[in-house]
Parts: sequence; C-alpha cells; structure tokens
Amino acid sequence: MIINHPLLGPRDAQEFVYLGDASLIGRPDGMTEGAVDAFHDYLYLRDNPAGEHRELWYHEQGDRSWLVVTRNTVTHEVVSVEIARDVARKMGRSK
Amino acid sequence: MPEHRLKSLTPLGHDKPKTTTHGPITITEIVDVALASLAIRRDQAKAFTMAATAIGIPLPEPGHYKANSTYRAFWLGPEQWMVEAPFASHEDIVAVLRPAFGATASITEQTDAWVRFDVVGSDLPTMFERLCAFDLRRHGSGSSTRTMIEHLGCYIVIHSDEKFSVIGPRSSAHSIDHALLTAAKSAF
Amino acid sequence: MRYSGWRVIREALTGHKGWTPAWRDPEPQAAYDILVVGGGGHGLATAYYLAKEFGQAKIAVLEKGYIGGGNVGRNTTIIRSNYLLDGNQPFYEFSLKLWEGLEQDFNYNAMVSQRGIINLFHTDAQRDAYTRRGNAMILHGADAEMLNRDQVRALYPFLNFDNARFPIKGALMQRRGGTVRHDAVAWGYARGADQRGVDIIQNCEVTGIRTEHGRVTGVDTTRGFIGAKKVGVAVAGSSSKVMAHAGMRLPMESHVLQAFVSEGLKPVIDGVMTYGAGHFYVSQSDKGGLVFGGDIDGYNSYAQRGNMPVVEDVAEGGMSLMPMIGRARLLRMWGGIMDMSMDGSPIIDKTDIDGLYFNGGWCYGGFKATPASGWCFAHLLATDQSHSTATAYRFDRFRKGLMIDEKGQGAQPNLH
Amino acid sequence: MTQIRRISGGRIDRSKTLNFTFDGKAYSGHPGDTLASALLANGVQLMGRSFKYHRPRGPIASGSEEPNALVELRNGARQEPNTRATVAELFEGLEAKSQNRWPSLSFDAMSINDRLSSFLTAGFYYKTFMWPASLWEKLYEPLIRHAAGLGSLSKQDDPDSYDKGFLHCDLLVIGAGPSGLAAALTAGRAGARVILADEDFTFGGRLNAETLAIGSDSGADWAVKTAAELVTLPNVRLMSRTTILGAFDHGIYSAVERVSDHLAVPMDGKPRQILWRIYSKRAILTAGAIERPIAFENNDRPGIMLAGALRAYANRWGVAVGDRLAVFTNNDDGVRSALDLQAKGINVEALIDTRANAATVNGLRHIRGGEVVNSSGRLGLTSITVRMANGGTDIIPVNALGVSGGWNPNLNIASHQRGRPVWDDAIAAFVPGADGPAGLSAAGAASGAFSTHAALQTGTMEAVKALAALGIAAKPIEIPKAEDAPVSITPIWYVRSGKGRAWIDQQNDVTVKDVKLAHQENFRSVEHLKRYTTLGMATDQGKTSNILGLAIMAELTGKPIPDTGTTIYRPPYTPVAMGALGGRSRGEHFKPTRLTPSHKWATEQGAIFVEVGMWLRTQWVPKPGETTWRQSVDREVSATRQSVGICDVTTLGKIDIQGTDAGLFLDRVYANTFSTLGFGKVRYGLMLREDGIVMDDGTTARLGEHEYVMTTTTANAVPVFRHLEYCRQVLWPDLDVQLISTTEAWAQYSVAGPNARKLLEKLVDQDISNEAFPYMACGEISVCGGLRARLFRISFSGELAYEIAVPTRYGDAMIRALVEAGQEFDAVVYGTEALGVMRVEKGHVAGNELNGQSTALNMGLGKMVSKKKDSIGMVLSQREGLNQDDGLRLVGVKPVDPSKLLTAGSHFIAHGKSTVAAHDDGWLTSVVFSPNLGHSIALGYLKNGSARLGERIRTINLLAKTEVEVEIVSPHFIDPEGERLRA
Repeated sequence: MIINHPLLGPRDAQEFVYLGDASLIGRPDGMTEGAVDAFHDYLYLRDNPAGEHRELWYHEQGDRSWLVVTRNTVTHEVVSVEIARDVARKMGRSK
Repeated sequence: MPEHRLKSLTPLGHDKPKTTTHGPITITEIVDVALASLAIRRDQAKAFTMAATAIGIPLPEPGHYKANSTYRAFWLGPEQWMVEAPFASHEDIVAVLRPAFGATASITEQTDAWVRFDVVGSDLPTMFERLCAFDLRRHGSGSSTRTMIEHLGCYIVIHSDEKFSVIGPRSSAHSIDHALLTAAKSAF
Repeated sequence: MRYSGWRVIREALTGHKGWTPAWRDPEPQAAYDILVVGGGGHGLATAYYLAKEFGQAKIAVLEKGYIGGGNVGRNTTIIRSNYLLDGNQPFYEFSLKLWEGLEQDFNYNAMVSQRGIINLFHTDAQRDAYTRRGNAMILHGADAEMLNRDQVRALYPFLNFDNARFPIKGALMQRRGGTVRHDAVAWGYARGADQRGVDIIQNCEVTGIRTEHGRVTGVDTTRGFIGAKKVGVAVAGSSSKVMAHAGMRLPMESHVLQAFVSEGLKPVIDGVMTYGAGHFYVSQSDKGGLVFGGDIDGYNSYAQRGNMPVVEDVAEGGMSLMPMIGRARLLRMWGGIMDMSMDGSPIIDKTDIDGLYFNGGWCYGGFKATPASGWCFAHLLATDQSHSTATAYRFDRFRKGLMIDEKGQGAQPNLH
Repeated sequence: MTQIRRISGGRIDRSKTLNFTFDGKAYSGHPGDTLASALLANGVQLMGRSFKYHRPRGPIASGSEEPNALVELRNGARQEPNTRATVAELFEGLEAKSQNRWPSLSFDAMSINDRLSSFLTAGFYYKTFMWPASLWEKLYEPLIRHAAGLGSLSKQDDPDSYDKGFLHCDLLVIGAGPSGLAAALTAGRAGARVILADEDFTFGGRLNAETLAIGSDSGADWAVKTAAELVTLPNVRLMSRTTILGAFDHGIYSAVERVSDHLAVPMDGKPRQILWRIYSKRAILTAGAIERPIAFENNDRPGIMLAGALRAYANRWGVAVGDRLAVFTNNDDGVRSALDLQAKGINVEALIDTRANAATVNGLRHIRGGEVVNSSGRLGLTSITVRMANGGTDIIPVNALGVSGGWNPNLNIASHQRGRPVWDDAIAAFVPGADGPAGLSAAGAASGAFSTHAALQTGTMEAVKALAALGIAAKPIEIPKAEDAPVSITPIWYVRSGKGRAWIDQQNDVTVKDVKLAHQENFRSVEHLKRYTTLGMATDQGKTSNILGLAIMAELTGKPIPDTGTTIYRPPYTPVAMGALGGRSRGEHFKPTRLTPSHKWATEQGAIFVEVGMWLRTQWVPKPGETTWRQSVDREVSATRQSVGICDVTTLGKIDIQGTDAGLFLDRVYANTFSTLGFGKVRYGLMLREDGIVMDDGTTARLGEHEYVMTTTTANAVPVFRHLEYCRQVLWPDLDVQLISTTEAWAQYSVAGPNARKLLEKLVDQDISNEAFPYMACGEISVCGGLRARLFRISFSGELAYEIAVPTRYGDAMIRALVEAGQEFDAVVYGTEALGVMRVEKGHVAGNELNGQSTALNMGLGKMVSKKKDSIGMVLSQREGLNQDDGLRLVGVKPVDPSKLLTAGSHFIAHGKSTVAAHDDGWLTSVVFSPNLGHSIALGYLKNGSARLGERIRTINLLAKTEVEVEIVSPHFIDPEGERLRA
C-alpha cells in the first residue's frame, strides 16, 4: 500500500505503524464521573466498517508524524491523508 | 574544547574512517560532522526562524537538505531539523547553538547517534534501488528523506548525482555497511 | 449414506452411480427455531451439535456465499491446545479432544493428524515463558514437553543451527497438536448436520436482524425474511457488519491474515513448527505443499487479500529458520478476514437482545477452535448457559477488567 | 545422441552447442533452447509423471503454463524441484532429473495407482481410512504422505544469494509481445518512465513462435527492432527474465528477475534472483493468451500438446515434436497451427476440426465435424482414434497431436485483487473485468484482441490512454501492417465418447469424471469443485484447466458459464522461489545487529554475547580458569557487591523530552507524578497502557528547566517513543513538548558497588561526594580532563551506583578508562546475567514481570498510580477485575532447602493440593542464583501473595517433573532499607 503523506508525498505503507480507528483521538477526560464507562467504550468498542475508515498511522521510519488516513477497508483505496495533529486540534483537543 | 585523554572510535569500531571501493562505487565512513536536532518551541516559529537566519542555519522544506557555509541542515519532521556543522569546531554543538536560539528551540545533541556513509560513484540509483523504496531517480540534488534500509530507518541525502549520504543508527553501522557493499556488488 | 472403505469399493465397481449429495440445497422455510448465521466451520459445527448433542430441531444455517468459503477454507490447518491462560486453556483442550474423535463422530475423514507442534525459543525469557505455559497446559490436562536444542536438532536437522541471527535454544512441544484437512471440516459438519435435518441455505446473506420488544424475531435476507426464535451469529471477520444490523458495536476489528503454500514437495517437515524469532510457522500437507504463514497485515481490511511486506517478512523468517527452502517455490498466497478482538480471545455470549447470541473474536486462531466453538455455542443457544469451558468468553470482561490477553498486548487487535 | 527432431529455422544459435543431461543421459542443444525444446529436439517426449496416477507425461505447452514437464533441475544444494522444463533456459552442463517416479521414469512402480483409479476418484479419501481410528496416523496417512509431493528439496542450505529492490515508473507494461512492445514504444517515445517486463529471456512473446509478418519484417524481427529502439530510450527499462508476480494495492507490483538462472552458478557477488517491488502509476497487462485443450479419452499421452505449442516448437526452436502429426481443433487458430507445421515440412496426417461447417483447408486431410476420441501409446503417442462426422472411426498413426480448444486471455494478474473476469461469447473465453486493480488495463490477446493488428492497435491506444490520465500526451505509434484475422470458434470442452478418463488438470489428474462426481455430490460451486477435486490447485494454478472444468460444470448444471462462476487467480503468477522473497535477510543478516559501545573491548576480553532484541549485549565476561557460566556470573555479582562493577547499559532507550510543558506531559504519560521533580534530580517512573496494564518502567532525569531525559527498558524503547509521539501529537496537540531519541548518542555505563564513587572520582572532573551528588541526583559533568558527560546517581543493582554517559564515539575509551581506574578496586565488568541476578536480589521488575499482563498492583507498585491527575491508564486500572484482593502479587521466593535450584516458569501449588489448574496459585517469573545468599532465589506472581509472606509452598515444574518447596519472602532480598543506595 501507499500512503500519500501530506508533507512527503507517496510513501510505502511499510514505513508506517498502524494503530487503529481515528476515534482514538477522542480520549475522554479521566477526571470526570463515570470515566470507566467512557474509557471502556473509547478503548474497546469499534465501528469496524466495511467501507471508509478513518485510522491512525505513524510514520515510524520516516518523519514520525501521526497521520489520519481515510481508507476503504474493502478496496483499500485511500481517500485522504491528514496530519493527525491538525485533525486533533480541529476536534478541539489542545493541552 | 578542553583537552581530554579519551580517544574516539569510528562507528565501525576503527581509529580511522573506513573506505571501501567496489567497481564505480566508493563508500566512506564520515566522522567529522557534528549533528544536533532543532525543534521549534510552541508559538516561537518566528523568533526561531530569525535566530536560525542570524546564525546561518538553513531551514529546508520537508524532504530537503540545504547547505550554508558553516551549517547544513535537513528536515526531520514537522518543526524539526537536523543541523550539521564541522565536528572540529562544533564538537559541543548544543553549547554553540543554545545561545543563538534561547528559549525558541529545543536542541538535542545527535552527533554520535548516527553513522554516516558517503557513497560516491556513477549511476548511484542502480545501487540504491536495491536498498530503499525512495524514488531516487525522481528526486535530485538537495533532496533528503528518511526511509527504510535493511529494516532500519535511515536518512538519505542526495548531494548530487554522484554523491549520496546515508545516515543511519550508529549501533547498526556494520549492518548498514554490509548492506551498502552487498548492494554495490549486486548492482555493479 | 454412510461412508466407509467398503462403500468406496462398491461404488468403484459400479461406476460411482450411488453417491448422493453431501448436503441438500433446500429452499428456506418461513421460520425456524434456531437460525445460525454463517456457514463456516463454526456455524456448521454449531448446527451439527445443536441437532446431534442438544436435541434441537428446526435449525437452519444461512450462508451468504458457499459453505466453507471463509476462514475454514483459508487457514493453515493447525490444531493445538498450547494456551496459557485459565480462560482459554480448558476450551482449546476441549476442542483438541473433540478433534481426536471427530471423524468417527461425523463419518467424514478430515485427516486429523496429530504430528506434533513445536514452538521454538531463542532466549532465556522465551524459555521461561514457555515453561510457565507448558506447566499451565499440563495443569489443565493437556500434554506438553520441553525440548532442548539437541532434541530439536534430532527432529529437524535442517534448521539453521549454525549461523543464525537468533540461535535456537529449544522448543515447547505438544505432541497432540497437528493439522487437519480444513475444507473437509466444513464439509463433514455440513453433511452431518444435513443428515440430521438441518437446512443449509447457501447464497443467502443476512441484511437485517428484526427485533420486537427487545427480542429477536428473525432475519431479513437476500432470499426474504426468515423467522426465528433464536439467532446465533458466527461470521468471523464479518461480525461487526452483521451485528451492526442489531445496532451493536463490538470489541473487535477485522484484519487480513495471509497464508501461503508451496509447490508439492516430497515430505520434509513432519510436524508443525513456529519460529520464535520471526513471524513464521510451517507444516507440510499430505499433498506435499509447505503450508506457512506469519503475522497479520496489520490494518483493518475486508479484502481477503494482503500485500507484499508481510509476504516478504514471512519469507525472511522462513529463510532464516530453514535456509534449505530457498529453492522451494511459493505457489499461492491468499488472505482471510480475521475477527481480531481486543484481547486476542473470543466471545461466545448472549447479547442484550433476547434470543440473539454471538460467537466471534477468534483472531487468527479460529480453525483449531472449530469443534469446541460449535459445541459451546450450541450449548449456549440450547440452554442459555455458557459451557463450562467457555465461561470467560463474555462481552463484559472488558468492562470488568477480566481480559484474556495471551500475548500481553492490550487493547490493540492487530498485535494479538 | 543427435538432435533427431531438429528441423530448420528457429531462433536458436546453431553455431554453439550446449551439452546437458536428463536422468543421467547426455544430450545437446543450442543457446536459445529451453530444456523442453532441447529434449524434444533429441526425440525425448517423456519428461514426467502425474501426481496421483503416475501417468507418463510430456510437455503440453511451450511456456510457463506447463503442467506436466516438471523436473529437478541442477543437483546438490542447488537442486530445484518442480522446475518447468518449458521455461528452463538451457546452459552448458545443465543437469536435470525426472521426479515423482520409482525406480525410473519409463518404469514407475507407483503407476499401479493408474490401475486402481476407479477407487481413487475425487475425494475418495474423505470417505474412508476412518476405521480403526488408530490406523490413520500409523498406516493410512504415512502411505499417503509417502506418495505426496512431486520433486524433492536437497535439505541443504541454499548456497545462492538473493536480492531485493524497488523500482518506480509511470507505466508498467506486463508482457513484451506485440501489444506490450507497442505500448512501451508509444509511452517511451512520449518520455514517460516505462518498465517493460517479460518472463521470457527474449522479447517478442508469441511473435517468436509465429511466422506472421509485421510490416515488411517477420514478427520476431520487428520485436528485435522495437526492443533495440527501446534500449536507446533512457526513460525505458527493459526487463527480460522478469515475471510480474502479482498486483498489489495502489499500483504496486511485485516481480522476480532471474539474474543467474541461465548460468551454471551465479557470478561473484551477483544474486540468483532479485525480487522487485515496482511502484507504477499505471499498468497495462499485455500478457497474451493461453491456449486451452479439449478433453478426450487418454488425452494425456506424451506427444499430445497444445497446437500452438507444437507450432512454437517448430517455429521458434526448430523442433518437430513428431514426424507424423495431427491437429485437433475447434477454431481457426488450430488450422493455422496445422498449416504452419506443414509449411515447416512436417507431415500433417490430419486436421480434425470439430466444426462441420469450417471452411475447407486444402493441401491436407481436413476432417470436418470430426473428433479425436482416444489415443494409444504406452510412453508416447502412437495413434489417435478419430470419429468422423458420419459416425465412423479411423485410427491414424501419429506421434504428435496438437490440440486447440481456443485461447484464454491471460488475465491472471487482472484478477489478483479479486476482480471478476467477464465472459465474452465472441471468443468463448473470459476477459478482464472492469473491477481489476486500479490503474491496470489490458491490451492485446490479454484483453481478447487476438489478431496481431489488434494487439498492436490496443497496446498503442491503451498506452495513450494510460499516459493521458497522468497528464502525459503520447502520440500513437504508426501501426505497421499485420494480420487481422477474426476469431472463429465453436466452443467444445470435452469429447463425449468412451468410458475412459479424459483429463482436465493433467498434473493433479483431474478428469471429466471427477467433475461429474463433484456435481453428483453437490460440490457445484466453483470453489467447491476446485477444493473437492483439486482442479487447478497444482503448480500451474490451472492455467490450462480451470476454464475447462468450469465449462463442464456449467454444462452439468445446465447454466451458462458466466452464471456458473468464474475463477480468479491469486498471486504469484508463477511459483516463486522462497529465497527471492526472503532476499538478503537470512542467516546472520536476518535482522540488523546493534552493537554496544563496549563491544570491541568486550570482544577482546572474550565476552559471551546474548541477543537482546536487535542488540548484542555482553552476557558475562569469563576469566581464565572459569569453566562454567555460573563461576563467571557469581564472580561478577560478588565483586560488584563487595567492591565495584561496570556494566554497559547503553541499550536502555533514551528519549530527550524538552519544552515548557514537558513536566505536565510526563505527568500524563507516567502513572506517578513528575511535575514536582527538581532540577538535577532523577525519579523512577511507571508507565501504563490505557487499559491500566503496566507498559514500561524507567527513570526520568530533569537536566534543565524544560529538559528531561527519559530512559525506557531496552525492549520497549521503540514502542514507548511511538507512544509518546502519539500522546504529544494526537492526544494533547498543543502541549509544548519536543521529542527525539538519543539512545545511540550516548555510551552509558553503570558503575555499581561500594567503591563506585571512589572509582568515578578518579575520572570525573567535578565533586561527586555524597553531599554534592546525593542519591537520585543527575547532572552534566566532564570526565578525563574535559570530555562532556552526564552522570546519574541511580541504581538497578541496589548498590551505591551511578550511570555515566559520554558521547558514543568515546564509549570504547570510556570503558577502558573505567576498567583501568577500577584496577585498584578489583573492579569487574559484568554482563546481563549478573545484572539480572542483582536486580532480582533487589526485587526490581524487568521483562519477565513486565509481561503485558500485569498491573502496578500485581507488581507491588499500586500506590504509584496517582489518582489526583489524569494519566494514561489511570482510569481503567481501577476496574474490579484488576483489583481483586486475591489477585497476583509480586513476591520473593527462596528454597527451603538452600541446595535446591528453582526453575523459572514453575507454578505455585500449595501443600496438600493436587497438581491441577484449580490449585494453580501463580508462577515463578525470574530465577537466579544469588552468590551473596548462597542459594537460588526467585521473583514470582502469587495469588494473594503479599498476605502470604512466610508461607511454605511448592513450586512445580511438570515439564521436568521437579518440585521444590519454597518459602514466600519479601522480593527485596538485599538491603531492603536501601542503605547502600544512599551510602
């Protein structure tokens, strides 16, 4: 597979390490009530779609960027690649 | 630098850098370059750039390498560069750079984290296409990237059609050396 | 029809005119007592045991394609019970015992061959871990032995003992482990279930799960609505897709695992072997092909095909372990979709919807589990109680912190 | 032996003779020959035996689709089983043996199976061999395994090397026949980066096997001229002897280049083969077509071939397979074969054409509406029986028969991503569907465009289209004049006649009867058919047989072929050597080796090394006179505890963490608090995974206001760094934190023992007294007269200890300086074994305890998990299942009888309890011999362990059938109060 790195262009997916569903960006706040349930759903449950899937890849053998790759799990077609840090900020994550 | 009584070894474990020649290819271990990583601290981009300009450190775009008179640099990752300087004058490179950047940068000595081989010869892509997936024929002088060579993340710097540098993890110097030589023999 | 050597001879002498279909192709009825979704090994075994062991009738198996077309027909045929943890070991040992009597039980020669499996180790830490595991196996009634380097060498003299990057120090062996002719498992269960009145309905994809008042009433399919009192889902890599029809999100991801076979070769590897320093395991089939595999590709996929990095990684492992295979040729590669769970262990459990049951999360170890999975799922469907060897396979173990994590990798499916 | 079947012409170099042997007998051929063509030239048709019935077989094809002519090529460690003689390039001294026969190819005892064939039908083994159960593994299976397989491996290490590489192009052209050459020329002239690959050793594909003209040249000469122009284009890479193996995601193709297979041994430094990964933006499949047979009774005798193969042997290799030939066809191309062969001066006794209405062919005996219904001959064809249109039969003596049932586009690669081929009635064959690999199109015969003109035309146009999609304007080449015959075919799959067997899959011995049986038993889906009968599962992957089987099943079910199913192919296109897939990564180069800075010194000392991940670490350093490892390790431990020891700890991961939020960041990633850590101080840190299980541990030192250095375990250095980047970039993107690994930048040595300070004081330029540099202090110092260094007062051994770091290039000199300075204290250098002993004595957890299944509570570190702040894993570590009172706790273990040795991995079973899982109380994680205590000690996880100190219990190793009574003690065996650390 090839991941079209937003900064570096097309790179072999072999340079990357896969983590999983990009929903992992949305880590709950551990200091709130009922955090265990929220963390259970966050950490363990997945949509696991057959189709478009937003997922986290890490360019371990490259520039060490975490990326959000939108990829079709049936055809493996890559629809878009974004810098995860930008995505996280857009989702409102900061410090 | 103060005089001390410890003698250095090259990454391959010799007193002097090793040079190997096979056919049109010469592979040389390079030890006279000091390295430091420079990363921009939050909200300091402007000041950081000014500091770099003032001291003469180039800040190349992603995927690139750039040389100024004293300093050369290649891009490591977002907001991070590797700076090269002559070892003789910059052995304690952080001490040299810190005053210039102050609180605008995180600076880390990287000199001995890496082994560097300069590979000189004609038709280098024919050798390097046996080593890495990077499209060497499409990227010309001034390109630089990190990619996998022999299962290891290594930086490649393309100085010219006839000269590439391979900068890989120092502890694996022997494995990288072996890979380079094997590829040269396979290609030529 | 009962299969036997005599029957084969009789048919041979009379032009093979007497053989009948191994299973029927019935039209689906309007409703069943129990619907098993998924005509793979686990689904067919479930139906077989429901009919044979749990006295259930009016059962149908719904298969979206042809039976046995999923992982039961796309694996590396290994059976073993060399598990470490209390939640797993009794279940896999139960499965191995079922394998040992399976062919006589369902009157089909699935070539269960207990030729032994060895797990090679290369470090002291691996040896310690295998000692712990081997003891756990024996404590649970399974068999295990520790082999030293010389004993491994006596078994497989052609392994790389002399210039290996990671020298072989020994192995954990389970002699009762081995291989099974995988397709025959699906066919044997299908034939056995069919003979006991189970309707096997191929080309029938489930497109919806209907419920009323929190209770399941049946499923919509590409061949119409089929009513049911109970629905058991055993669809491996498609688990998330099917359970989404019931509004459920599962603790699992679907990943592609590739497997490989070489050209037919004269026998050279007697048993099953796993490499401890690379992603490689191998056995040799009764036809002579080296059957081997390694790690999953590592990304979510429903594509039933993989990519080259894993192919090469597996070959590198194979070449470093046994450099004699350099001139053997890889003949075919294929991929299966694994239901990789969050702790690497399966789920056989009820759901919050009455009458809807789930069996999945087998990761890439589902084949060896087939008989026990079918038996335990049938037990659950028939009695509403977990079988004694499958009590840990619950959905709520993640909420309660009772994970069954053999590899110690945590909530990351692609590392299990 | 003379080449009795060699006729004139062909593209071989008759000026040179190559000598070779087959089954020990000497023959000769010429450069340009394959083993098959050379054997056929020598009159040898019998080359192999079939898998199941051991029927005598000769080649049916002239290319890689060959199912029958498989040989063991070369000898000794280079023996290559199952090599297709039809693609093995002849070289001087080639040796080949037939396989799967005993005692000889012409007399094979296992051909008894052929007599028993009515008992050995498809799937017979599923129905028998079940009683008694015990006989399966003792008798039946050994018999089956004895018969298994085709060729054999040498069981010796492959002596050749292999290589790998990566290529990039705009356009990959797969196959260098007329369409491929036209496509490459079009794209090459347009300046695109082109790779043209062909499995053959010469370009031209089918043109070399034909007498057709292109323009004013012969097709073969046009191919030579075209290739010659392509060679001059720097943007075109021509790759012969290169098979595209498979189409993978995003335009990546894998290929194997056979660099040295046409040589007796590879040239010095050169690999046997190279596995290429080709990154293409677009690809065109121009792999031609494969002829298919028509099944009839006994259609498998040596001498019966595909008609196009007979033609190829005559035209390309100057070989008449027989001197009396016949051709059996259902289409016009079979007619062309007959005419070509006749034109070569070979006697064509008959052209049997199933089409009663076929246009009459003059000049030979054209039997229209006829069918070949049987054949005769023991080891080779002697005659065929032909049924005439009028029902009469004729026996025609021939020693070769060409069969043509039409041609199948070679769409193999187009279906590698599970794309479905579609049926084309006009050519009665499947063509590539629209759902093939993205960016791949087909041209020429591979797309069903069978005429030479159509091949040139479609190759050109597909190249123009492919480049247009990339924004490259390409001008079509001028298409030279070439034949443009339409396809005329009346499909027929098998001849309905006789009671005997008609072969579909010759290698696996699948016959029409087997397909009928599969149908009868309801194995009707194509996949069931394949799996039940083994159709298409042989080394040729059914290239000549799959469609036939499918078509026959379609007839049996009464459905049209496309409704019955399609068969798709899986990579690789042809079988590929495992060696090539493994490349350079084998033996000692399986994985890179990481050497520590003291490696050279340790090697000089005769140190024993151990693999720790990729690292080689010193395990112990034997001294003269020591005969067991225990002597060395005991000495290293004792000397360290009594005086001072030195250990290379460079392999621990080091991560530089800087930024104004670095302290806050550490609070998030460690379970315990770090924001309170003062300058010049070090703290032990415990890192959890988000699921609350311990991920790693280590120390982090604060070297400056916003500068920290984290250490990780050796094993987890990479995953921890990845995890920190994840936390920094993804979870808390606005924290001001910058990371970089410095593991290799610093050579780091532990100096431990009561005399550690005294030793270091000789080297360190600054004051490191207990007051100036207390326990858990750190700082930047200099050594040996000014070399910058870092000093950390931390201890894994439990002794007064420091870790000193210098730039790696001085690491060798540093250990020499340390050893020299230590001489007066009898300092030792200790390895990982002694390190392990001392950490167990001290009760520190390491890899065996950090097993990915254990919590801080299990390790006795539960209090370290701060609930006052949110950190990774804090929340889920609170789940009930991870906090059970009777859960596992880390304990120390010592044998009641000090002379008894413990074994790691042994399980705890209480006294009086039986050895069953229900009584399993835990296990020993780490066991060492403590020379200080004089007996074996261990750490272990014991249920409710912290409440069981003082209890006596059994540790049992059922694998070795040993049992040792032990006492449960605190895991801190040595200096539990930590006085030595602070000394």
